[in-house]
Amino acid sequence: MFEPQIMSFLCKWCTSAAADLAGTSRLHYAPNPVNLRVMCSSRVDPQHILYAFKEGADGVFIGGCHPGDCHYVEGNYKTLRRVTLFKRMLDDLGIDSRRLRLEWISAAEGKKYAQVMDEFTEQIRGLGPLQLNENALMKEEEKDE
Amino acid sequence: MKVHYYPGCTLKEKTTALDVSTREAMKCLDIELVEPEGWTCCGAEYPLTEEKIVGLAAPLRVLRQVREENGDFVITTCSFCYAVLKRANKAIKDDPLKHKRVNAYLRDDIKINALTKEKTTGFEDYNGEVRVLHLLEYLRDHVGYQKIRSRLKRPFGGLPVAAYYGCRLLRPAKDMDLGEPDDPRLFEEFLEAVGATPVDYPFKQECCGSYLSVSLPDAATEASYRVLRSARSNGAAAITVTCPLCFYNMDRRQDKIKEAFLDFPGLPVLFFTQILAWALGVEKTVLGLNQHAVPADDLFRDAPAPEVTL
Amino acid sequence: MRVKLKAGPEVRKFIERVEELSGENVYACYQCGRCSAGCPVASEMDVLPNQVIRLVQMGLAEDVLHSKTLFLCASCFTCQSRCPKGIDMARVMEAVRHLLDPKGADAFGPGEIPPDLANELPQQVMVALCRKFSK
Amino acid sequence: MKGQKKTKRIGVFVCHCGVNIAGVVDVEKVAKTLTDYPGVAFSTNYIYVCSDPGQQMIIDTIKEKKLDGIIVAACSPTLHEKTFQEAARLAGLNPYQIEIANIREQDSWVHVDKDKATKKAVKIIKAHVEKAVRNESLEPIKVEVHRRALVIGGGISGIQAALDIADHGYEVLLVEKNPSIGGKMIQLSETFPTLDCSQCIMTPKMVEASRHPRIKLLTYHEVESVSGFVGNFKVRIKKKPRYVDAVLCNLCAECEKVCPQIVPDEFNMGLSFRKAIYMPFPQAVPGTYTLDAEHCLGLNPVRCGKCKDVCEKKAISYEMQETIFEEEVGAIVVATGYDLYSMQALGEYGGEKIPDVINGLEFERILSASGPTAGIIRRPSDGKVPKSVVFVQCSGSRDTEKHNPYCSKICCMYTAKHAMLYKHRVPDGQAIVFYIDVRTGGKAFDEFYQRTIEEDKVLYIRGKVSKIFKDGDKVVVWGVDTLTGKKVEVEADMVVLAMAMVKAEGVGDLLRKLKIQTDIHGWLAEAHPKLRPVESLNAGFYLAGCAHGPKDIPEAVAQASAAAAKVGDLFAQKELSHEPTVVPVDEDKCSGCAICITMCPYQARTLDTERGVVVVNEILCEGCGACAAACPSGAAQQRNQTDDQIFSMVTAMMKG
Repeated sequence: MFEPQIMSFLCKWCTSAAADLAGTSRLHYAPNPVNLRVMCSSRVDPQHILYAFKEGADGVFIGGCHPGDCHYVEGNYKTLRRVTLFKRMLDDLGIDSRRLRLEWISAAEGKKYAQVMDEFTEQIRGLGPLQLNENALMKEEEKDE
Repeated sequence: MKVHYYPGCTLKEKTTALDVSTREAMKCLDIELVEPEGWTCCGAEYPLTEEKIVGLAAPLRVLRQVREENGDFVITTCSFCYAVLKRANKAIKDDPLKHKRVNAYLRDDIKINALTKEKTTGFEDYNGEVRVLHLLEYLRDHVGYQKIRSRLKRPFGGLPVAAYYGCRLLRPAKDMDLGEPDDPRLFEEFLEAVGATPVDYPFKQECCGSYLSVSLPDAATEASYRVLRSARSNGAAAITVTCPLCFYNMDRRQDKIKEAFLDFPGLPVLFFTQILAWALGVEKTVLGLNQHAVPADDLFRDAPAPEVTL
Repeated sequence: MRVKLKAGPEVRKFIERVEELSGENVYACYQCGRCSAGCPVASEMDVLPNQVIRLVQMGLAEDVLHSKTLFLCASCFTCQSRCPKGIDMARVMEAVRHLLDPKGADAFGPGEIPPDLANELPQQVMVALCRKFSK
Repeated sequence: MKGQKKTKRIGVFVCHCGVNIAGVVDVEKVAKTLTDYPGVAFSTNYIYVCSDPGQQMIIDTIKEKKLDGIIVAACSPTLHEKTFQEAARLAGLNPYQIEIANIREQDSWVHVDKDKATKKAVKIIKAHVEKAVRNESLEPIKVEVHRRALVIGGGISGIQAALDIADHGYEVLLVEKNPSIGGKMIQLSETFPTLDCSQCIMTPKMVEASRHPRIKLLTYHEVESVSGFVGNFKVRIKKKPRYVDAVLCNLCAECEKVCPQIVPDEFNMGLSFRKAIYMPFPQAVPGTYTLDAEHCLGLNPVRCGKCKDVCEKKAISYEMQETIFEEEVGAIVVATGYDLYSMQALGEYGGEKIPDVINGLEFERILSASGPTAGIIRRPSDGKVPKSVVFVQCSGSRDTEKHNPYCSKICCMYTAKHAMLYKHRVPDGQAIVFYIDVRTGGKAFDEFYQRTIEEDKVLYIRGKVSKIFKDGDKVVVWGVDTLTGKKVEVEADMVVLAMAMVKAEGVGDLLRKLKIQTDIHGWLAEAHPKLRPVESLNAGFYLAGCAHGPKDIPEAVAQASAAAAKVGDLFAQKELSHEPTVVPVDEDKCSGCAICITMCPYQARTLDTERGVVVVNEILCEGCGACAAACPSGAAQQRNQTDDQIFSMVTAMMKG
């Protein structure tokens, strides 16, 4: 069975804490996502996402605080705007935009976190391994730099 | 100057006083009123459920005809027609689904060429291009009170008059957009412009009973009584209306009000256009005052306004 | 008799239909009663406007469908203009009236207007009344 | 790509946590795998790394193996990050060289497949090694604190905050725009639920504030602007000319007697009149007359000059000028209060045009023994004692459509108090309260409300009033009793509207000058709705009283004291320590596009227009990194979470 690689960027204040809660609650979920803790979901640059795809991620997940709950006032709104825009770009690059997922998961939502991880892993499994058009991606990278 | 004018059914048949006085007054202001070719009834009642789409067809046909005749706007005086036209027009602008469904009805209408009377089918979609203006709004924003004041032949000498808005001009405010529904100013400003003194009274925006005068006459009698009594006890010598139905309930049925409420001494009911026309110099014989059940002749005198006894 | 509150799909469907037809969220109402307080015909009503929306919230379709109130609302929009939640009660009334089938004894058709009165009435009254309350 | 020469010596400590980790993750294998990873100089596993022997092992190993970075692969960093940082510090290692790899909550506890969990642990640890080799040693950012506070607003909240801060031993500037301190509370008659006389409990506080050696009272002053940052604010304050020397004025009142200008009295809500030269109220602090230039005939002896002529103390001078001066403070308490929503907005209730329809504060003045009617309840239109009074709750509140969507919180209680006090003064009168819900959450509040109904026989009617109008000398109220389904009409003599509370007039402008965050209604925004309720999002600003939202007196006082305590926390430190993981700017790369400035919610970034680069005030930066993600040139890099670090962690996680 295809085991997708999933890169997860988690806000320290909410989704990472939810992942901890899932742990203390001993909930079991798919081991595919590997978590990188950031101070705020708004720290995640589209370049990071693109780079993760390039390095072998089949899916990228971003977890942030619910609207109105951001520790830094409105970082999550910035993330939402970036991700919405970036998803359209991903499609243009030949990467199915469903491979990028943004979710609001509060520190109290351990169960939701576990469910979303399972769901996302299955979804990516269904989409199959990412076939990257390296040329398109490289062009994009050059543009960035 | 020519402008489009939609009189509506009632003005054509039963309440010609409103129509005639409007035309006479506009003549004094050098405005020629043109009726849209082949206009029909607006439907009188704006359909309040999302599914009664067909009720929007009649008013929008009228407005589309104005567009076909290169009109930017159409003026009305009847509050019912005004509300239906204005709300239908707003609905088709705001709601893409209604736009689609109504235009599906309207698209295949028969088109009559104004000059050749030749008939063809097929219309461009109507998108709410024509603005719907009440005559009061038109006088304020297009003619200007300045111009009205400069043409006054018989300023009213401060006659205390109550402005009655009723329901349809003001509500729902987000559709009608003629001011704060519980603190409107438009009608009062008009009265000041023709030299009358607007009377402030708390029932200017309350309902007169509307068509309940037919289905539940007692309720309408009481509702109209409250309006009339409030206007009178606050010092009004007359109450002015824009709506033939308000006129019917308060003037034509005033004998019933007096029967039911013995403390009420009566109050003349005028159309705002009668006041305007007379102030602009129109003779009172053409104002349709003979249609009034409550005599109003005395109010139209060249001498100062009569004393009001309360 | 104690009213049994139900929560089945039928009840939900009734509430959903009212919301769909009226375009209003009946659950936005917190029952302040202002619609009834300002209504010019509330004194004639067997069920007050705020009670109409309450009965819809509770899914008591029969009670609201058989109230006289539906045929007393003159759509003056006083309730709408003062509702703190911006609910257009006249639309809720119209939606419920729409769902009433057959329309019942309180409906008002052209036949109910005496001919001599019809001669005198402004056209708009007859058109509006019959559109609104007709069988 | 983006590689860096790995010269650091990193140590890896894999914790078993008993069987919590070791039961699922093959810790020995993990430690062994890491031994060969570039940069790792030492790798081991241990049963409980957080235990004392475990920590000692870390300390010893750091010294012995000359490690300059360590990874502890164990539980969540929220639990033991500080523990291991401290251990590292004892070993002489900078705490910012410590990384915690969470292989318990986010690995062993949530996965059952041992092989996969082990592989995942390796990836997580490798990623942290990548981060650790790129970590800088950092020191907390230090900044000196100016231990002096500014309190804006001289109502009960401002006074309480000022007194508490001063009692902590710090100097306070208390700025009030009006001639006297006292705010809204001094206007109240009696206070719920105990019915203490407001003036009796308020005036001692006012006097105390004026006499406190560490409080500098600046009445008739306004804050013009604030610059700087936490611990180091520069405040420009405008002194408005009072035209009376407060020290010389002996309150003889001769000036007031001769002044020809009559003005509605603000203190009595316009229900009485004062002169252009006046004392706002007898207990005003400071006790001095003030000449209101707006209503004076012209501050000119030629035009009038009567007050100056009669002043024996020669306290009056028409020459006084407005002055602006600057002060330095370390913390600012904002206690700017509230106003009542304008009755004009409620056309259906007469829109302020009916004299006998008044708001709650006006009724407070009518109830007050020192008010315009000397405490006898008389209605404004004709001075008659009203025999029927209607109270309307939620006037302009809880209305999402046209007015204010929120509950103004105190109206239920003060309306009960109003109705009760009315019945005490006019026992044969009728008091009717229209309400939607009655909210009495507070100590002894519900008992008070029940007493109003049971003992004082006030009629509570559940329904919102639709219309209020004048009919002859009566005020007619149209309501409904939703409990019985009856439409009701009351012919009242007077109506009291419990108007919504809104942000204080003119404060919008001040708050803009302070650059302090507000919510959509203009109330001050707290840093966290639960855990930081008295701090602003803007460091160094604290909130007190109704400027933050509707609240009653005890709550306002409690919040003021809490704000003062927070100021005390700040001032207890000689210098401020701030997380150094901020986002500075590499000026060589910065193009001055200013995109990062728009990202920053803390005003930490500004454009140096001369040099065309963005400069960062590291004290204000909270380190969210939103700017770093937006920076197109990579000039904005978060310390110890640079793009380079994130990229290398991603590589390790995806390929490791």
